[in-house]
Amino acid sequence: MRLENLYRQIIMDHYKNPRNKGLTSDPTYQSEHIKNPSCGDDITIQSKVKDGVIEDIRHDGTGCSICCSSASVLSQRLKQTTVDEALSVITAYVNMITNQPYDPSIELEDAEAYEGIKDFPARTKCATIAWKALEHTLKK
Amino acid sequence: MRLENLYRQIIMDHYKNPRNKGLTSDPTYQSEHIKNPSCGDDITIQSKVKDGVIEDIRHDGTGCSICCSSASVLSQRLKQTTVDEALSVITAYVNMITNQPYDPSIELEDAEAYEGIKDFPARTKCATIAWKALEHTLKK
Amino acid sequence: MDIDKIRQDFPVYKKYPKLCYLDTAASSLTAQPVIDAINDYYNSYSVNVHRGVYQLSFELTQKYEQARQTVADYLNASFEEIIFTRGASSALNLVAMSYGLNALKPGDEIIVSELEHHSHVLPWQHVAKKTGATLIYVPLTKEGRITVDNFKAVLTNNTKMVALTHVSNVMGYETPLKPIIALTHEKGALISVDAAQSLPHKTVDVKDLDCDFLAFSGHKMCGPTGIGVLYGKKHLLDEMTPVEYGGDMNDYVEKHDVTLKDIPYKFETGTPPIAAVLGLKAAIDYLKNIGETAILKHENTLKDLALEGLESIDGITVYNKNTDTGIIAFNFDGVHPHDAVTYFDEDDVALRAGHHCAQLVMKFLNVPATLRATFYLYNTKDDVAVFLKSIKAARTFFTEIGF
Amino acid sequence: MDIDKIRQDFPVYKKYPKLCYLDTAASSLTAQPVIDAINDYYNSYSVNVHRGVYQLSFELTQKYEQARQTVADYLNASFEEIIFTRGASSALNLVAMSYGLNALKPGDEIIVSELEHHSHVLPWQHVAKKTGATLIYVPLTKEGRITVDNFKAVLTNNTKMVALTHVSNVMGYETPLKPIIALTHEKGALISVDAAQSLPHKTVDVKDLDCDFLAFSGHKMCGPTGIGVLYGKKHLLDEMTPVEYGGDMNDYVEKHDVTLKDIPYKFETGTPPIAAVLGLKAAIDYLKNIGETAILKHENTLKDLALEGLESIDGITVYNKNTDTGIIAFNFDGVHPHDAVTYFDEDDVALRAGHHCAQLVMKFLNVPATLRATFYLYNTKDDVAVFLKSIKAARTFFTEIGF
Ligand SMILES: Cc1ncc(COP(=O)(O)O)c(C=O)c1O
Ligand SMILES: Cc1ncc(COP(=O)(O)O)c(C=O)c1O
Repeated sequence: MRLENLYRQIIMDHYKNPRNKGLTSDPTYQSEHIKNPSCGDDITIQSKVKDGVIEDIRHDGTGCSICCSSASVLSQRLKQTTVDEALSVITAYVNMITNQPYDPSIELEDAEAYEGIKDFPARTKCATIAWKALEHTLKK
Repeated sequence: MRLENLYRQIIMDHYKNPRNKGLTSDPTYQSEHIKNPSCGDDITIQSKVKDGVIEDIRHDGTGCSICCSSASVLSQRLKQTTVDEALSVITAYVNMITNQPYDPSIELEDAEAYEGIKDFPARTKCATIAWKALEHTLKK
Repeated sequence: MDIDKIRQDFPVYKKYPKLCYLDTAASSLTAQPVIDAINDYYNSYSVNVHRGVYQLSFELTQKYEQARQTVADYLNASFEEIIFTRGASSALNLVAMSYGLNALKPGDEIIVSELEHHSHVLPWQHVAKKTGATLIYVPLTKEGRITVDNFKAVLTNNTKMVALTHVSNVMGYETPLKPIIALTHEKGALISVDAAQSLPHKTVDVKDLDCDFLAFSGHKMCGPTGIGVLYGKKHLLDEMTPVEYGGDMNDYVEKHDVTLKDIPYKFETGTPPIAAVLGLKAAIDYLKNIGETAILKHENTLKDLALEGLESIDGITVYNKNTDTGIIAFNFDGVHPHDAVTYFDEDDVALRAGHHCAQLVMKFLNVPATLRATFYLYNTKDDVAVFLKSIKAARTFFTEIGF
Repeated sequence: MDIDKIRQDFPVYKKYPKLCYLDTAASSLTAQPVIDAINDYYNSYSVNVHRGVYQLSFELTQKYEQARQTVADYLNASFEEIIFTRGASSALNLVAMSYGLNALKPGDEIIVSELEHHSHVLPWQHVAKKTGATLIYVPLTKEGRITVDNFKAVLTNNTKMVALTHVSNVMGYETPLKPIIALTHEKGALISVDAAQSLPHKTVDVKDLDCDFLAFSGHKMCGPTGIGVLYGKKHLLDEMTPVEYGGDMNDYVEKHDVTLKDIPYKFETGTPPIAAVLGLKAAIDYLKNIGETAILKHENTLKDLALEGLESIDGITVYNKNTDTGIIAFNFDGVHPHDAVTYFDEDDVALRAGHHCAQLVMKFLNVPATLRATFYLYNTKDDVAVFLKSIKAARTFFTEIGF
């Protein structure tokens, strides 16, 4: 059953026990609100960058398991990394998901669990939406 | 050549020497302005009915030979007829043109020359537009 | 009704014999005679209408206008009351933008419902904002229905416009339009009916219903994409102004003035979607030939079977147990519909997950989105079995992996 | 360019091998790959886009959006600058009704020309009436052309909008747009370009041209009916409001409020003409593959031959001897074009007689209507010979019977 490749345990764990969940009103955070209402996804990603390092990432919202869990995984993986490293991790992750070549030396950690998505192109968006939102914030 | 059946001599004669042409401003006439601008047809038919008899018919405008000549033929044929007779002549004429059964005992006179139109359905409108306009006036 | 034979008319099944297609409320599959009509246009004509006086264009223009007559006959309307549009959305907008924006003023009330598709509520929301009229929602029953009594509760002497769906695209409920229309007219108000989800399943007699405007789309009734219809009462259309100006909708053009053609042409500028119009005619002929009473009966049989099956599975919520048509809206408890739908896709069961362009219904149900299955003339009892089997297995799967 | 091979791509010639089709300016014949793309949609998909998350709908949505990218690439525009409409008329109206009605005010000037198709002059006539802006016509040269100098004569500090055709559908003249657009922008005004008659014959680079808006139709470039395109500069489209509201153009819908999607989607409510969009992509690929420089060269060779032939026949007036494209407008002296065209029809020569939705051109020429012949990529030297033979015989016939 291909679906077992999709809903890996790590994903379910992040879905059920999301890390770094809940938004802050601290104005030193940048917020990115994600619109994908046709899927019922409604997610906000907050990030705080200081001296080129992402000090904190927060997220909240509703959506499918892939969308919500990937926001949690993202927050875990990219917290405390430099902006440059974060951008290269994001690129590697998005390429993995969309079945394109990516640098295997980049440590994706828990995010590797999403590799199975490449066989479900209709769900690519769910798995990348949070990551692209953060990328957008970081590139601003 | 089928076209010789279309442009019969009678038709050309009415086209070149239209009868009853030119409009009047006499308010006892009813006017019907015909719009078929996509063909460049622009014709007005005026009629004066008294005691159930069409006393006069006038016409003017621009258009193709079929359209202009048939206004002239109409004016000639239906002037001085009763409204009832006119209506049955119009029906017979329109049926002839559109290849439908019609009462052969009805005298169409010069209007018979338009029989050839039945093989040119794209020109039906040209041949009937003046007649239908008068019919519309008479039925008001 | 011979379903096996009917399925042969839908070429998508030839390509995907295992497909269990339950997304008809979004778009129906297209019937072969419709595809044939489209091909006939491109292979044997592929010229323009109205403009040529050569034989090919003349013949085509006749066919094209016969299609309009077919639509008129189907609705029991007159030829000139049928306006071809890009789709139901465009047709519903035409009423709002041409009639609504010009006729309404502050203090006037527009009645709509939370059951409306976005394409029937947003145009009137816009009209309300622009004109200062007030948008008023019929209170729905607990079940989510529009009733005559609830309609009466919001109908006032200020009501000038009513915009209601005939059949809801999420709940499948049929609105009791006939008494509602009578009440609307007693107040001197007009009604716009969204028939996008009713006409595929049942005939509508606009004279009998006495609606003022009615809209639908070809692609939901075995027909082509890119074509919709607005029916409007002649005397109303006569008074309305076009929303688009251009070729083919005018008589005389001067530098600073124009005289318009009569209806329906004054609302149809530019080259029409000729192929789609001919395809729509073929779709109507196709449905008429099968018989819409039989279609609705068939759908309802399948839907009842499906509902029965769903009831015996734990952890599923059905939102419209009393649906009047082949539409079932439901969710897996604790599973986002987007997750669920991927499971069905693996089983070649094509379902819809989302808000179905009806976010007010989602808010009413208090869910972010739902699953939706629609049963239509080409579905079989096998489809119901496949659907239920997939649902059961999915339910087990999601429970097991910890949802 | 192998014309014999090209003609094989147009199935209408299979049905009517003798057809001499010279009415392309009204609608081109449809190319086989376009018909194939349409059939592929109905036979292998026939579902909706954007809305499904099952595989079939997902795949289709990708194809559909790739078609938008193809259009964008063709024009050298960006993806989000391409809006699909019902046709060129609808696209040109979108500019007038969304931008024009909202941006213009009394005292503002709109420059148009008598060469415009009704679909490009009437929307602005309407805007002028509604907003109190003034509609100003570029004076044409004796030959009927728009020149840079004549344009300068009407350009003022009050000019806010310019609406001009790229190629006239009657005279075949190409407007010198590049300098006109530069001048327009110097005044801070915007320009809407009607490319319905240019894109079938030549590529347009919207960045290089620097036009603000540009519209065209599929059915004039070997593509399907029911599809047109509006290109608009991103920052302009971003600021503009939709003319239709409904499904698929919004993010969040509340009872009394809505947030809109970004461009292009905010202008595209409802189920799009999916089959026609896919057909349009196929048409563009088809033309690209043949090469538009070759197409225009071929047309002009045939047109030159035809003009040469016409010159040797007495009693014929050609109105655009210096036409820049394959379009020839002419009349038989003393014979109404409607009479003449029936003659050609008997010879299977499909010509147009009428005002071609350009009554202001007819007024300029001081005729009620004209004949029009268009030469396009599928026409041959044989077509020119058949055309000229028919013209000669017709001229003799009409003279003999006394016209
Ligand atoms: C009830 C209802 N109204 C209107 C529409 C809009 O139809 P279309 O998308 O064809 O414009 C739909 C379809 O999505 C619908 O279900
Ligand atoms: C120059 C020009 N503009 C606009 C149009 C309108 O195109 P459509 O009829 O496809 O809307 C046409 C075609 O008739 C045209 O020739």
